[in-house]
Amino acid sequence: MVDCIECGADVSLYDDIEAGEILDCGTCGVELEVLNVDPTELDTAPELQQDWGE
Amino acid sequence: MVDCIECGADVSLYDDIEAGEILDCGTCGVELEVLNVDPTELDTAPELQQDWGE
Amino acid sequence: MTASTIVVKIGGARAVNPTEVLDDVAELVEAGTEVVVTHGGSTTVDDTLEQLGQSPEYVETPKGVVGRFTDEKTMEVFEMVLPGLLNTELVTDLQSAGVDAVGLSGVDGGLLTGPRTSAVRVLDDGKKKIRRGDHSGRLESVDADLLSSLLSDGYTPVVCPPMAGHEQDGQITAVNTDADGVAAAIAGALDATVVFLTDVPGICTDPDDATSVVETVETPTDWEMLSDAAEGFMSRKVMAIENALSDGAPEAIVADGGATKPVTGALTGDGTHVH
Amino acid sequence: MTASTIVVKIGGARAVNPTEVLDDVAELVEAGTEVVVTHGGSTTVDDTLEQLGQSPEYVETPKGVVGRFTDEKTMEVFEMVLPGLLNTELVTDLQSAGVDAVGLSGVDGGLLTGPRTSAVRVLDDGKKKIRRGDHSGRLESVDADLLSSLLSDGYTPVVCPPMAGHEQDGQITAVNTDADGVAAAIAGALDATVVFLTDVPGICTDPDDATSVVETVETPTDWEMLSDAAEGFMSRKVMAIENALSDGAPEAIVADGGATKPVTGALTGDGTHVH
Ligand SMILES: [Zn+2]
Ligand SMILES: [Zn+2]
Repeated sequence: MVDCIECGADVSLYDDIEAGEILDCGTCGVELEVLNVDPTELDTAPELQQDWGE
Repeated sequence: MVDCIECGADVSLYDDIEAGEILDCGTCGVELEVLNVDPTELDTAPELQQDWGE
Repeated sequence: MTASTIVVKIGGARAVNPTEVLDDVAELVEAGTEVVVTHGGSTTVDDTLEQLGQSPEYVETPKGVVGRFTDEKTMEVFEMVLPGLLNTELVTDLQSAGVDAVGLSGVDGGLLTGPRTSAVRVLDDGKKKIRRGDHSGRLESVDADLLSSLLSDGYTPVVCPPMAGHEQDGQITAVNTDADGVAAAIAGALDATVVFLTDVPGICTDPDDATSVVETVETPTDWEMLSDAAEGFMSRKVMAIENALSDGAPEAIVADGGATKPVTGALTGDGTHVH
Repeated sequence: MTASTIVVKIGGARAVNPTEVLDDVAELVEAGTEVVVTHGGSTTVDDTLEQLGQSPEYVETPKGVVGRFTDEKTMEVFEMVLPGLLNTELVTDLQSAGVDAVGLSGVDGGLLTGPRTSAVRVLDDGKKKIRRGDHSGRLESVDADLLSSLLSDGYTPVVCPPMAGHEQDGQITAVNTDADGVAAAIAGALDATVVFLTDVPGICTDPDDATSVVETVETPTDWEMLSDAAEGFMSRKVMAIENALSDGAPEAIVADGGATKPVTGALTGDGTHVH
């Protein structure tokens, strides 16, 4: 378990959580990006515009 | 053995002669290119200017 | 044949008959039409990656759209294949056909620029993730000066991705961008008609029925039909067409690259014409 | 710093410090000097051939000179590496340094042309043979118009082999040609000073003694010393220098590409200066 950086509510983690994964806070609905694991570090997940190449 | 196309003299062939090889006629000194083997076909070997790349 | 400047997008190796297309381009250039040729080459990138013992990586967005993830090594192979092998061969073949072709990637002279986008949202095994290190970019600007100067000197530019991707620190990185988008952006910048040569006779209402080609798209109702008809890879082509037209291209045509004189045919009525 | 147009030949990947060279080029361009950058890339071609599971082939002439035999597959890899990977990266790095670089191979716009030479005489296991299928050419003509036009528009051309090889049937084939020869021919065509950046401080009378650099070559006696001093790969460079000077280049310089500001240093006295 880890605290949502927006609302402070508990957010549950998978066992095999990886850096880069996006979690949804069930309480406030914000998207959280896992920056690091062990210890878990979160930030608000960036909105990204998709630009495909060839 | 094969006839020199310039002077008609006998030119000896290796057993394992290959297309592309250049033979020297011992009699007239001309350079002969082996165009084909079995049967052997000869032509005068072209003078070539060497142009190297990278 | 009224267009004075046209952009011809040549599809993948299997999509067009190169000799037929290039001879057709040569006749148009000879007759005074200014032509910019553009091309991609994704299939050859994949083949070359495999020959080098690597696998092309495709990722899926949370919305289910699939696209290439271009890591650093893939970008190197991309540079080898597009501005290297394919562009050089196309330029050489055009020269043989009597066209004074000049090959350019979007990096040359800052021809095609925009921000690099290195992070993408992907859906991996059901999980949403952010992947960083993608070498892609958002094509925002075409420097038409270089193209106009070459065209007025009698050259025929042959343009391909990559584009010049601006990093946040001001550095430039060569990044991947969609070849249909390149053709569209250049047509928009030059106010030129763009002809997309593909392996289908045009945009079809029934993809399995070659006789269902939409001939003209002009009214909002036509556009609605077009969007419905455009499936799979065609949806990105329709997006490119919208961009070309809104940027100033008078017309976009999707036509069969395998036809006889495919470019002339498209300019005189074959394929789907979008206004 | 008097030269208004210079040609800078960048050596192999291991021969020069790219950042130092490119920043130096950027300062020269900024100060109003017209610069044409040229490069080869033989080592990377060999590395890429190996990665593709193939071996580079070198053949020996009856006179004992060794050179690359460029078969069709090797030519493809050559196009991938030189106008593809290396040229694109050099253009991108120059753009990052603020230089509006445009990459060109000798095929573009018919920049570098001459007859293709597909047959070579080789010595194979002691036997003289003729090998056909070589993709090489004799560089006979430089079209300076494209370069002059780009330079006067403020662009910095970055030029590499291949060249446009004319076949006997009139077709054009991309063929291999020596990168030192490319730099020399362009310098001759533009009446420009040519700077060859290498991994040595200049042409040395004793290759093992870096202090034995020949500083100036002007008199016939100097030239004799130069020919004696030039060993191995330097003998082809000396041949390129002779061609550059006889074509109209005022000066050819061989200098250390690993030095600080190596181009400016060469123009102000470092290295071997040949007149
Ligand atoms: Zn929350
Ligand atoms: Zn004889």
